[in-house]
Amino acid sequence: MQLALTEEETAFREEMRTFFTTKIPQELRDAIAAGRHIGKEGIVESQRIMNEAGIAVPNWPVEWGGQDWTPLQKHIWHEEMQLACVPPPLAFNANMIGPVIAHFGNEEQKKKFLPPTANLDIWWAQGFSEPDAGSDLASLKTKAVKDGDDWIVNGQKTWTTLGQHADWIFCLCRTDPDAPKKQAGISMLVFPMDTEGVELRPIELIDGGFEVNEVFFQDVRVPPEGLIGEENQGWTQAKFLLGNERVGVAPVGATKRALATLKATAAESGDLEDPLVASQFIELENALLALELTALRVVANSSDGKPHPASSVLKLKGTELQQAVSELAVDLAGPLALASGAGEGSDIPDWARVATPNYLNLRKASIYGGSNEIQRQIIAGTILGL
Amino acid sequence: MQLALTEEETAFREEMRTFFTTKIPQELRDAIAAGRHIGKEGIVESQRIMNEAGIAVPNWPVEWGGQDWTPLQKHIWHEEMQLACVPPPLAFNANMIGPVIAHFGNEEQKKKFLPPTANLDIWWAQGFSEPDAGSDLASLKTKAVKDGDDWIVNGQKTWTTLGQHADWIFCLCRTDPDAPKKQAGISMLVFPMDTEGVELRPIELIDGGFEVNEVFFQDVRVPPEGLIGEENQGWTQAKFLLGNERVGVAPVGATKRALATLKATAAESGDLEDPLVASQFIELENALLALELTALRVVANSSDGKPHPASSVLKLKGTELQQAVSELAVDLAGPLALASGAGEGSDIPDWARVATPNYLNLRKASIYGGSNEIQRQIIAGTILGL
Amino acid sequence: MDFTLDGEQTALRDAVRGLLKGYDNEHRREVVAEDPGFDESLWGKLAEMGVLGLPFAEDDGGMGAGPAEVSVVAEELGRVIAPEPFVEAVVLAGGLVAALGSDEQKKEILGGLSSGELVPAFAWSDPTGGEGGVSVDGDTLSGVKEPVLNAGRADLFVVFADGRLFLVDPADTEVTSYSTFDGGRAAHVSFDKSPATPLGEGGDATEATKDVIAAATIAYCHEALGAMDSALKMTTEYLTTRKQFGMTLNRFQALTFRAADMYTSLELTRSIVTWATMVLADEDSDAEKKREAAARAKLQVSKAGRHIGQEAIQLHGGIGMTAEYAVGHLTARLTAIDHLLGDGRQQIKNLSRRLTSYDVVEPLP
Amino acid sequence: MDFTLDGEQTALRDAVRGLLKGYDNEHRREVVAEDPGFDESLWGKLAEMGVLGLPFAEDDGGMGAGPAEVSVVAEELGRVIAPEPFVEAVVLAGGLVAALGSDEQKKEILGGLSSGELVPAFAWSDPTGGEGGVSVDGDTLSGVKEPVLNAGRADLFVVFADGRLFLVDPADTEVTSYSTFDGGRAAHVSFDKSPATPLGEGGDATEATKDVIAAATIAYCHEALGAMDSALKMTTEYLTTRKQFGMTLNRFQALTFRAADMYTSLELTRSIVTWATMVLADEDSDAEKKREAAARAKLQVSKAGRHIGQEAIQLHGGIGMTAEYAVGHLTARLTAIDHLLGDGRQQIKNLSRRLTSYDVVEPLP
Repeated sequence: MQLALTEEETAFREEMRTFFTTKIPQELRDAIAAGRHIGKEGIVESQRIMNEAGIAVPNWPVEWGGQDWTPLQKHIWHEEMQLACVPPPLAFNANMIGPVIAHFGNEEQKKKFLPPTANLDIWWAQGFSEPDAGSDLASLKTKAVKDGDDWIVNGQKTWTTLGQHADWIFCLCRTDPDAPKKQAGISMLVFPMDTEGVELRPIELIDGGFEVNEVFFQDVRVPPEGLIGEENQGWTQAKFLLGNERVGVAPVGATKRALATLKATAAESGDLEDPLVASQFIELENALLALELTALRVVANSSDGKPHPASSVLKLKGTELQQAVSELAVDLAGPLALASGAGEGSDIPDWARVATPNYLNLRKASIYGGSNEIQRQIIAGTILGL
Repeated sequence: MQLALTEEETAFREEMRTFFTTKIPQELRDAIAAGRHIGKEGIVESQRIMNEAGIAVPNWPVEWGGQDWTPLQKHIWHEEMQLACVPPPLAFNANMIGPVIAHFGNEEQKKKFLPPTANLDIWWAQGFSEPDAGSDLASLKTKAVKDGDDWIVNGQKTWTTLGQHADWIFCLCRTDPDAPKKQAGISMLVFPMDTEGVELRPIELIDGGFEVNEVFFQDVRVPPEGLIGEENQGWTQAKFLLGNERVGVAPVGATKRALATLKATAAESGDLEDPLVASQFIELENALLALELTALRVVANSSDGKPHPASSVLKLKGTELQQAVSELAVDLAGPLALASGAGEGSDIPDWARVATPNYLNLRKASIYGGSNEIQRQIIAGTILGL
Repeated sequence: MDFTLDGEQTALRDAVRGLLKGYDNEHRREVVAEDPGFDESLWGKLAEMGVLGLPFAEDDGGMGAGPAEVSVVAEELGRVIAPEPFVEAVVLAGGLVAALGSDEQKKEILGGLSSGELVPAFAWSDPTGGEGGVSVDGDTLSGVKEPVLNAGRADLFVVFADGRLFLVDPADTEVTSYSTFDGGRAAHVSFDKSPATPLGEGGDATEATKDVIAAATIAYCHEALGAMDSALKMTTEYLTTRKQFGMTLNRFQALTFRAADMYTSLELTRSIVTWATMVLADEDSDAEKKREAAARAKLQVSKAGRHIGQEAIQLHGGIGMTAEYAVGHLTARLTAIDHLLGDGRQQIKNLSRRLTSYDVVEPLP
Repeated sequence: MDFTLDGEQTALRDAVRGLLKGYDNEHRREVVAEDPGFDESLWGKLAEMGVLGLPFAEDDGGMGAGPAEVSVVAEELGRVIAPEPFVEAVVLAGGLVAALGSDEQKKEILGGLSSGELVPAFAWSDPTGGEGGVSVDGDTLSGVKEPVLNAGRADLFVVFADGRLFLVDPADTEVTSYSTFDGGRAAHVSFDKSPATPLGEGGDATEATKDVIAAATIAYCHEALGAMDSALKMTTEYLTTRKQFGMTLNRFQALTFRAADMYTSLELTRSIVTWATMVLADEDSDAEKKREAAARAKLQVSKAGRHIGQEAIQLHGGIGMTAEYAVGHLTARLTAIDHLLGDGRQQIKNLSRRLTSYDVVEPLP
């Protein structure tokens, strides 16, 4: 057991902190801090600055822009980024398709895709969920049928987050409908979103925002080099990817930052003098501490690249806390939260206006990326043997 | 909608309040208020006083000592009894076997059993649960086989509450092992606990008390008149009985009383000035109010004698609140609760000494009498159609 | 003691329910997308039916009905989350006029409100979360109220200022209207020496306002109850039809048990909210009792609304997040009601003042 | 930063675990049924192994080990809920002597404690729930301490009185011992002009006592962690073997999901409790940091202990209520630890003092 950081680690943290607070534009970070949307440009700008410094995709193999960091260094990088309100590298690129291509793709695919994926020259969309295959991903119906060497894709994906910005999509398709297990007949295909036959329809969410989409495929032609890895290997790749995703979605630093901002607001308004409010902050801070320490433990034990099974705990508790902090913001805003649609001329502070849309939007956190029910299933089955 | 009581109802409440606070010995009620055990004698004494006044078994048919009260009157009777810390009539007699014999028994059985059951001249034990048939009651294995006109009973029951005081037992036995559905081959037999072949072994519980028992049957001979109702009708009788039990086990008044006593203690000690403590009292009081009002609604809607399906809500929430109040007592006692085994010479108040044994003992509330999981199943299945 | 509706109340419920039949999610989305954020023609029909004058004296153009009838209407509106400002205009703004207005004011305002011709709005909250913001200067008001619900459509403001109540013509103020997250409308209302007529005698209105707020709180609780009931119904329906892993979701015990817990929350809420209406309607209840009943009902609604609203979305999964589906809007409305007129924490504060003054909470009078 | 045990710590853990192998529920029940409520022969073996002198200087007869080693031992004891008063005698009473005792006192008391010959007890709580009860009069003490853990067996009392610490011979007091609900022993200890020797200089000991209590709190947290781990293990084992309705309980999703939530609680607790030990062991941590770490760990233990303890019994059903089965005793011990040295509510109070003095909680130094 050892609490102290080494001299190198301390220096590394300082380096990251300085980088994030000086190199990423202040206005981007202010927008994140205030809970405003920064748009595609902001995300791209931030990731390119990081990529130029070689720290956008530290989890990738070193030869493709990754960093030979220790798990703790990776954690520090991630935490400092979130604490500084820096928009993180796009998950679809950095945590999902990038590692998959680096691990399963051929040399040509790596060369073609990895550099622009790291630099967000390609914005990727994830084509996994379908209307009838949500948590039960293996039931997906989107078909890819051979036509000569090409694939012809037909079907529908949904919950495609930020698909409206996407240049390419990575897509799980059923390539062998006769496979003995439904998991066995699935392949991962990638193709540009502007391919003929791809149609995107935005879905309005309950907070009024448009961040997810339906994507329809009608006779979409995909050349053979659009297949990642081997045919019918898609399920293995998806599990690999979702494991990475699960670690990625415990937004510890961002939730800490949100809670700290809220605490400052409550201190200013006097709400923090109410012991009922103070105790909520204390309990949430403590739960977040326990979560962060668990993330550190999990990270330290997943050096072989495979996600620790306890990463389900991170997803489960991480999203619960993220939601709880957003709920506390609504409580502190009280009736002022009604001013969600206010523009110029309103006297109600920004944080109170965004509180409820943010709360409603974050109901998704326990649904997307492997619902919390799926996480409980993983814990009960894989870890507890139930 | 109508809040007000009629003049008659107001008078009835006054009558009950006066009866309970003047006719039932003060020392018995003080013991209950302090959370001390009153023993068999206290329970018998209390029930006989009530029975003499004709109010021990108001839910029974009038000809057998019941009262033609409205549902609201029955509720008032029950609430006033609990608020006055009067030990309620023994549930095995008043709520379980009594109504079953009155409903299913023959004239001879009614004459023989009902008067002494109402007067607690017979103390009944419940022989339902078995080691391998807890929540899954229909799987019971205790067998009754015909030997001439008699039954020969072999098997084992468990969780027989207060069986050490019992004169007679009512017992679900498998009488037709070949019945197509396992529920269909069960009968209800009654016999004295001192019949040859009946052996009782006490079970120590985690609070150190002995209130439940195992009961073993080895070639116990039961005459034909020991069969209640018809052969293989036991499952119907059990469901009838458990429905009554479920209404009976929402201890609203007793929990209200316990919370009020605790509030007075916390006010005296100054703990109530802590807003975190005060808010717990407010939330519990409010939840109990909602529960009591729900009991009033359910009672009003079950005039046909069958329990309202929402009575599962009463059991579920009633036991949760009972447990929550006992947990609050432990919290207020703090380290003083350690003095659970203290006798003469201790300076620690009674309420703090009994707090944790009571808390531990009440963990049973959500397990016995149809576990809360079973209640959720009833709600989901019967009410919500899931 | 009787929790059930009588014949006339049942008839009223059925009539309102019938009128709202077409209020499915699609229609509601169309309605809330356009100002004023509610359906003027439906508002007219509610007026025709007598609903908008329900609690007012017949002499003032109303129906002379009581809190029970108001609750019946609120619950039906909540069931379909109809955005019509019944509680805001009738129970709250109208209620204040009924409580304190002069005979003339009552006749004019309540008559207009009952007939659907006049929609009043109550200007209460200020942008700091308190109830100040506007001060009185002679017979004018100056300052800011925000958020003022439905101010953009209002024909008359009832304004709480310096502990008193005033009537102000919206034309004499500056109103900046916007949408609220539950599909409604609110506004920033700026008063600048705006001419103001005292409501009634114009004296201290703090206590009367609290009484009317208690009544409106209970009406909101019924609205929330209706919304919770719909959320649970939608959820159980979804669980019995949606398939995952080759079977319908109601085969997953972890989900059905959570639906059972939602039912438990709902039934407990139904009991306490109905009781609060009964306390409000009982002629022997004093003001303190009514306010306490409102606080108790709202505290339960605050807890149950979160529980049921959050679980309804979660048990629906992704579809529950979409605007096309009603369940998220039910949750949004439950969140709004939670924070209107005092949330759970505020009710705990209200109730804590009297905590040591009684032994047990006694629901019967 | 490193959460794992090193080689020597692992060896210590294995050795202690080996020693406790026979501590099944049956043996434990026999042990706690008789005074002194723990196994004297096992106590002797712990002494032989060096466990009772673990945190003390070698010069005083100890092993010179640190908080990590103490935590390892506490966790193993907690796993089998061994009733031996390791935390009470070694970490708490011994810790006070180590912190404030004169050289002579340390040599004698810590030497005796390490060798198993002397069992000290810390007299802290008074019968009102505070830490007073006893006052100093010259070189004597008068008053009452209760409950004093393990006082019936103690060879020496370390008494907190008027903010100072004293050593008192139990023979000079009146001790009325009784069982505690977790199988331990406590007593009413009456001082009547009992001769008392100041510990060390005899000055104000408030701050030093808080520091030792912080260390003991963290050790208790590890004991609780061991108990929670056992409770979850027993529960999952039960779910995979017990049949109801024709199948093992792990086929009921509502139950397995609850076990998953227990695991989540356990892992979060393991993280924060281990971290607290690391803070305690880190030479750069000041007293405030250590106390805060103790408060944070205990707050989590208070919540998780209830959650896991209650669910472990519920998921076992009836059998979990019986004394023959260990799960109820684990829950009883978790309840005791929760309320020793400050429960969750107390920790919230402790932590609230500094709430506005920092931005985020930073686990790394």
